Amino acid sequence: MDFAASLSLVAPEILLSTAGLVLLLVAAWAGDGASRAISIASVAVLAACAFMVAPALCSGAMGPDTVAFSGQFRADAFASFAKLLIYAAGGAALIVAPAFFERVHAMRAEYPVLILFAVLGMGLMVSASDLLTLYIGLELNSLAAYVLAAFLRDDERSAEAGLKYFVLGALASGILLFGMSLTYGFTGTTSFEGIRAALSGTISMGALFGAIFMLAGLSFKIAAVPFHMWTPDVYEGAPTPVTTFFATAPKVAAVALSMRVTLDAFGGQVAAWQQIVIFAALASVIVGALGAIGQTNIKRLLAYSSINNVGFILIGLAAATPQGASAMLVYLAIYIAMSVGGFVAVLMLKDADGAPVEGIAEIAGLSRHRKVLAACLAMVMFSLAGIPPLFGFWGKFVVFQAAVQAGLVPLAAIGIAASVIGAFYYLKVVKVMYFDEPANVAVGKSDWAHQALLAIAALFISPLGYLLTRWLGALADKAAAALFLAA
Amino acid sequence: MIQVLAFYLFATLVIASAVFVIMSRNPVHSVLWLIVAFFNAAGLMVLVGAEFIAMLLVIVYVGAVAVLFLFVVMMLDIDFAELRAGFIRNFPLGIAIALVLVAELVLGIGAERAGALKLGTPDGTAAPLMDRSNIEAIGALLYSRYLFLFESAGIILLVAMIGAIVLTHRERSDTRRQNISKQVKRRPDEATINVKPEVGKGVQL
Amino acid sequence: MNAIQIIVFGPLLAAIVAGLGNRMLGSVAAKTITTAGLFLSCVLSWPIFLGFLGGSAEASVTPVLHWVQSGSLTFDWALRVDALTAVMLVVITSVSALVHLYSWGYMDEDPDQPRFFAYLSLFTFAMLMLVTADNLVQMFFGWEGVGLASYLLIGFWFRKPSACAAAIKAFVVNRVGDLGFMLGIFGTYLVFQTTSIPEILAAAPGMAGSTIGFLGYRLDTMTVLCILLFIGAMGKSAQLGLHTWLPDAMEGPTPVSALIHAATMVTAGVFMVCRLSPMFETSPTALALVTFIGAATCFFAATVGTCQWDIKRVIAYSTCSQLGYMFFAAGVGAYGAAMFHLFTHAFFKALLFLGAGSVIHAMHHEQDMRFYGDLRKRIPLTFWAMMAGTLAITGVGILDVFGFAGFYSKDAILEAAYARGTELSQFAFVLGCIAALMTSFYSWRLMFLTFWGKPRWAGSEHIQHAMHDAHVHDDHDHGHGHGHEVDGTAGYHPHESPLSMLVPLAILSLGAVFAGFVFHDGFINSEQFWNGAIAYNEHLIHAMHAVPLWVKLSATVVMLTGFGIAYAAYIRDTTIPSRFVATFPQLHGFAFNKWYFDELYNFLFVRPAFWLGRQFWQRGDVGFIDRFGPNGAAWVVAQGSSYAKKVQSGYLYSYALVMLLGLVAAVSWALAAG
Amino acid sequence: MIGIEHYVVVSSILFVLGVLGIFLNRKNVIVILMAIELILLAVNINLVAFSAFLNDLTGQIFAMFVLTVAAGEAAIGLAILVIYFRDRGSIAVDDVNRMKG
Amino acid sequence: MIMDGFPILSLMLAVPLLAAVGCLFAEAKTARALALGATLVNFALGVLLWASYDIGGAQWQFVEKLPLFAGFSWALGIDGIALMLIMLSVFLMPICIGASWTSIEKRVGEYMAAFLLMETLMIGVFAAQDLYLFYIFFEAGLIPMYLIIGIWGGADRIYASYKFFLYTLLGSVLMLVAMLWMVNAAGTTDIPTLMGYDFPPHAQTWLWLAFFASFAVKMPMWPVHTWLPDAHVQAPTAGSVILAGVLLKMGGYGFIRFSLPMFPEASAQFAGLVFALSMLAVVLTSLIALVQHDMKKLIAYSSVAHMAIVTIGLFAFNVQGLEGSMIVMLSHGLVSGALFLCVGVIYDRLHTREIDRYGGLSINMPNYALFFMLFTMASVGLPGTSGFVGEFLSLAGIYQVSSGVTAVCATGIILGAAYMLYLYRRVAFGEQKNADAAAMPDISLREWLMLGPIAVAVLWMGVYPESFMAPMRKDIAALDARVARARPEGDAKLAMGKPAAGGHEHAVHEAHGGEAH
Repeated sequence: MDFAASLSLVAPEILLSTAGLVLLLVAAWAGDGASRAISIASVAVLAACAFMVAPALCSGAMGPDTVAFSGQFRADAFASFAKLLIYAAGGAALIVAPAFFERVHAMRAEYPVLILFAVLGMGLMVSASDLLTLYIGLELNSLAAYVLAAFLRDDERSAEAGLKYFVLGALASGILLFGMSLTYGFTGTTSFEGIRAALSGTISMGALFGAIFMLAGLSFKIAAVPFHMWTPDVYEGAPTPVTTFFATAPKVAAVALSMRVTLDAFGGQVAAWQQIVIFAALASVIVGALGAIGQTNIKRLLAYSSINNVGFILIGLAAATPQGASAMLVYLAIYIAMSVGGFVAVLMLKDADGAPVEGIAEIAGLSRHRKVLAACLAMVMFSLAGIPPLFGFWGKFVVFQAAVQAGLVPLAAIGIAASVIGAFYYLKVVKVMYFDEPANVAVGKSDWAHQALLAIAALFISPLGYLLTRWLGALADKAAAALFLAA
Repeated sequence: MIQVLAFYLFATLVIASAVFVIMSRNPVHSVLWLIVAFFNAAGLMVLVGAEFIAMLLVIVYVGAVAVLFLFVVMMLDIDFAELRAGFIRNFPLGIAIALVLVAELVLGIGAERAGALKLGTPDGTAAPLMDRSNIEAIGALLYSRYLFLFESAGIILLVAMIGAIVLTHRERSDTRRQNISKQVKRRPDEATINVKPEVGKGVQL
Repeated sequence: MNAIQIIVFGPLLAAIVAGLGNRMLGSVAAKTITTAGLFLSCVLSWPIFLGFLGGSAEASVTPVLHWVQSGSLTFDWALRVDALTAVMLVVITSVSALVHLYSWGYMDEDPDQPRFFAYLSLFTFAMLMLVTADNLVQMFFGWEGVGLASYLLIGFWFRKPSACAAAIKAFVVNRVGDLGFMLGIFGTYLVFQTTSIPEILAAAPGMAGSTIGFLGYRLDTMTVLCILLFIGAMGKSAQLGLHTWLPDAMEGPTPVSALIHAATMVTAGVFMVCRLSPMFETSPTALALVTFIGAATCFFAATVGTCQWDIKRVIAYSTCSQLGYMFFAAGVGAYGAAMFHLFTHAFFKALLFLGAGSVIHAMHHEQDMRFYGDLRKRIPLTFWAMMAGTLAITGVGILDVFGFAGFYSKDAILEAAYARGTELSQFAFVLGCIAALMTSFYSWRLMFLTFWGKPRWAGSEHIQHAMHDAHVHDDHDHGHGHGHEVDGTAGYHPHESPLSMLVPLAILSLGAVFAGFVFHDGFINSEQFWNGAIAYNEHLIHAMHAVPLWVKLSATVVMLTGFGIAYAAYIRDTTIPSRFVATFPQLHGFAFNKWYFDELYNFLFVRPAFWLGRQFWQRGDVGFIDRFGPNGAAWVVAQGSSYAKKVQSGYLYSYALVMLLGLVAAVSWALAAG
Repeated sequence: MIGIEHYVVVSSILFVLGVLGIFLNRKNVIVILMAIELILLAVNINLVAFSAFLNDLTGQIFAMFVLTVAAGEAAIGLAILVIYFRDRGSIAVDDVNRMKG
Repeated sequence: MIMDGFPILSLMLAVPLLAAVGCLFAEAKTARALALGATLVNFALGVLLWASYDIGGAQWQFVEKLPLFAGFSWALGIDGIALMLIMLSVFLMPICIGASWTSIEKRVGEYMAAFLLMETLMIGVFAAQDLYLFYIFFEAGLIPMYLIIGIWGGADRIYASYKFFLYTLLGSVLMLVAMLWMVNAAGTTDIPTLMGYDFPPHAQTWLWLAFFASFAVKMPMWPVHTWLPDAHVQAPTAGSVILAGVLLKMGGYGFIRFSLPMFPEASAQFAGLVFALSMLAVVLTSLIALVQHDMKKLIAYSSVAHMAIVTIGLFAFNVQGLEGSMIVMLSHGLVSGALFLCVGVIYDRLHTREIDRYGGLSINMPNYALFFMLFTMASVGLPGTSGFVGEFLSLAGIYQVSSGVTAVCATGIILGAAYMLYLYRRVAFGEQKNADAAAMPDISLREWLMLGPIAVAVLWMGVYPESFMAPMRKDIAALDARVARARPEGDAKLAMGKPAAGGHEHAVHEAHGGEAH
């Protein structure tokens, strides 16, 4: 492999790391006063990266030309798809942050830098075609994430969130590592290609254990039951812009990585992991829904909602088909929009002093005084519940379609029936906003950046989103094809 | 034979010290046991010929990480007597599950095919060169094949650094920071003021 | 637009105009329009009838409008006229026209007259639709239409709770019969693939002996169909079991009772059985049932009629009883006789009701005969009209010379029953004779209590109320009534009804007196009159002529006996009734309480229905379905939710434990599966 | 020479001890961090052993990366611990449950 | 087809949708006018649609097809069945707007928008020719209805709206899985194609059950009916009208469009289940209706009973049953809608639905009483009104399959009369117990304009149902032919006895299972 060619394939990563370093220097030099400017620059960097990866996706890049560094890195359409989503989510997390942190004088120039490095780590994750790359990317992302969770360091909840996230994340990565070590030992290689080749026949017990441990470790990252326990606490405790970030970008990265691991590395041994994925999927759907019902904090509710949604995504994974993979990507894209929309809406809920409002009871009657905001949030809720004609339905639809096509009808049936439980708590939010008497708490003004972001998200999940389905579906198909060609 | 004895010695010690790490009442003792565990693990590694990693383990862990732990343990003013009052409610369940896991791992991976674990076959791209030492071979590989990841690992350390600083560094209000440029720019006429106070009025600075 | 269309749709038009015009139009206009419409219909009907009587008219069908076509099931709106229809036409239009006229006087003080007349005309339209039906479904339309009108008219004084209850009862009980009718129509369609009456009748004989599945049993096709249809007839004609609504229907204004609950609607069942007589002829079982039910009703209603105090209820039970006669006539195959009795009964029963209405009008809405007495001289015209009716219903007449209307028709029925010769028909004959005795008794009892004896008005609340009102508001008008308190009149002077009420009485009296004599031959003995409109049993006609003389005389004998008893008990020695009651309290109570049918039904159906409704609602829907369905699911979800919240304890170690559990479970699964 | 399975057994036991250390501990978060180090140690033993037995250096390189990351992880972990302690004045695991449900 | 190529169906979908968007941003007064205008325009378009519908022509008319994505297509088209149901929808909508004219005072714009959106979705359900498009319309209807009940509903509206939403959602999501399977198996989302596609019988069983879960809830059939009384009681008047008038019909439409033609064997297999549930529904809910104290609840329960007649008719597998069911649906749409309007009229005046608070309304509100009487009678199926034709045909159809089922279901006509007349008696008859009820003015011109057209339609359908049956005839016949192979044998098998002497040729008629020729 030509070194120069490899470098050109990792150009976005190089740009990100360079930009991160430069901006870090700027931050060190200019202090926290420059954080807004650095944020803007970071968004620009992400945009530039997006332009750099987009061609690979549009052209459906796949095959040997996309492999860099002796098979450790793969810049194919699949990676590009995931990266675009990650960049978008990262951008959203950057855009919403200043207004939030400035109020408590906690906006610091390191925030955008950390986001950039986290995004870099996620880029490595989704491009990983080697266990080492996987690990490095994952940890790069994780370490940045631990710091971000605890970013409001004077806030008890934020610190607690950081601590919990760290401890459990470290345990999860330990489990993942142990699985990787076993996999390495019993297949003799760390590259996905090699693992796949080594597992072409029967799978040895050691490699099977390795696969299971790896799946467990990855499940933590995507917050699938039973490795979801950190999610509600961390989502609630972390600063809302960070939560926005957590609920979106790492999820894409982890899901994409899981797809690579299961469908590529262990793609020859579907039977070994399919049942586990099915279990995790159903458990996530149900536990996510059940957990959400009793919540009084809207961030926590959205956390459970994300667990619930991960369950649906995993149903696509359980199908283990290109359709399934494509469906997962489509779902992810829509999910990102819904999550960003949801959390931005939460960010826009402020009381008269501008302090964040997170209690569900406090947004009672929101539809009277914040009509548009309430309508957007209601749309997000219905969309998350998967009620047509909102775009959220489409995600569920393609996933279940894939499951049914793969012959997993009972899974689809149970999953979709369990989605009704989920509808219950989404309705609760709508009910509080529309049916209850106004509490007149969330009356504060919103930042224009928030409004713009919410508008984009709402537009995307509105029925108008269906105009994108063909385009989105085609891209997802290309990405899935790239994944399966690699496999 | 020596190898076998050494293996069992190191293995026993590493496990024993690990038990003490998690069981001892005093965190300082835990750190010390952890150091013991690392030394023994390094021994195990030496046994299989991974001298460089063994050395790293000792240097990085014992030299840096464990000391960091000790530092923090000492820094945080914790009343150790109060700690470790008891175990969690689900202690028996936890132990049982842990035992099950051990049994499964041992049976599933180790004992089931005792003595004849069928490992994978490496593709040979990373086979150690016979004429080089372990450290040389690793270095050669690290700076060629794994260069990209090596650099990325650097960024991880950078992030860890940024993180640690962002979280813990704060401007203290009770100390005054030196501002050199301000000191340099200081002019005599700014530094001294001549006043002539009236009797009984005092001086206004 | 030919005559029949005017006859049928004239009343509808009048009803719509009067009904929708209501208050805008005013009473007089509404009354005029409806009454005029009815008289027009009446005038157009008689020539049709006479045409058939003279043998010059042919059956005809006038199509009106396409109705329903669904696969092979088609039925249209059409007006069929044949002899049977012609008979009904004259009965309906004549009685209805007279009742309209009568109501001018009777309802004079009512503020809601347009509504009343609209209902009356609407009823007439529905009844006409019924009798002109060419298919079973249109007959059903009329059937239900008259039910609606009956409901509306019974409940006309809707402020009275009893009137509302009676109206609902009438509708619902009728619906029970209609259920049978509907099932009968479905069965008929299933078997014959048509609902057209002529086609069914033509095909019916071919079905004799075939069997059909019904409710899981295999039964004789025609028996099933006929019995189902007959259940409809039972409901409408208030036969035993489904009769309970008829006495209560007397809550309606009296003209309504005369028109609907005596002359026309209640005879629809008889009409239907006659109309479908070729069908019934194919099923001896069904005919036997008709005979039995008819005879039983005839007897039952007569026993109840002997004990009632309310003048309208006596006549109502009398109606019920007379309908029984008609049915058992049909049951034994004497359809002509049944129709003849229907025809004559229409006149004399309408007369009796209108006469009773006149009495009630005179007595200021007092209906209890215990507060009448000695009205003979005070309202003589009414008295004579009632007398004509009584003579007609009791069947006064001399064989082969002259008789009042009932004499011919009732004799014919009894003769036919005897002549039929089966055990059941003999039994019906015996019951018929006993009922005739009781008919005579209660009719004369009514006459004696009302028109003879001493005035007993003082006890009547209605009269007292009237007097009180008169004293307060209109003192001088009745001022000369003082000083008469001792004679039981309470100072009240009944006065004769206005002309608009007396004219109908007079006309109907003519009918009651002469209808039997004039039309006897045409109905009973003439095949060419019916001309295939009903099944004609030549055998039976001959046998009827050949019955022994004692049979022919038996009706007269029992009539006289009944008269004698009534005379003895209510003129000679007025203590006999009370002594009788004291001697046989159970027997009297049984008859007086209408054989406890209402109580039985209340116990069997009404209260259980409400009880079951509450149970199904509170225990079923709320207590079971909701509790274990949606609310149960919600409960399970809530439990799961609280459990999920509990597991989410916030403690790091429990989180780690759950993760480990998941890991161990997955590993165990792999070990077990791998 | 000792068979690879011995190494695997040792590392498995060490791994499970590390995990136990995380969830048996209810008083001190620092010990949890140490337990995590134990887990990583187990992984490293595994990797090095496999590397040796496979005659493939990837495992050792992997172990080196793990070491690197572990160091960084420890730094961040301790930093978070420090700010947590500053906020709450305690590092008892039992106290880390402000958010639950 | 006068209107070749003109996308009238899309236009009918677009008009209310655009107006809905407009209403969102409009003042109360403008919103009302806009909503009324849009619904009237749509009604006019509906009339145009009916007028240009070619009876006896192509099965699918006004077809529009635009492939969208992933097998989805914007496929619209109607047959006679859909035409009639669309007409019902567009007919009721202006009346609903009228019913909300004064009674809705808060958030008028949003209310009107919800209703207009509802109209779009209803028309969409009936016009969709793409399986998934149908599903989207079908499911999306939940949102506006949920909001209508939840925001503008009565005191206990939260519980009712949740129950409505979750119940119906649970039903329909299972249907979605079945749809996915079907499309996967048949390779098309085109409803007309699928209607002729033969799924393997064992698969049909599951598919049928999945669809049944959705339609049974929507109908609603016993025992999944309990959301209906709650939803009706709490919904605002117009909400009840549209719920009873059109939304329930979606269940019946589903049976007739999907369950029967797509899974004839399974339909036959489960006919017994449907019969059993329907019989229970007729008897139980009628008895329950008898003891209600709340007018709307009573009418809601009566709806359950009426819908049971629809289901048995549908599963009679013959022309009468099918046509009867369709007419019952149309009739019930009008009649129950009108009854809810009648309740609304007095609710607007006295703000209670408690039956005992009224009485003697015939005295002060004679015109109202007249309308109420008409609709009551139509509800109990009096011949001459729309209720009769449908009920009669349905029962006639089912009689050919089972006399027992007919007998049980026909008790509905007795019980129906009992509870409706009992209601009428307590409301309109009797003494004027309450002074405030006695002081209520008779219906206004606006209410005349709401009730009058329905009354005309009810009578029209009762006297000359041909207008409504003719467009459907060919489609019903096609459906009948489609399900013929699975037609169950009736229990009323006619067996000829010994031919009577000189018996007619006519008599040698085989009525096996009452086959309609």
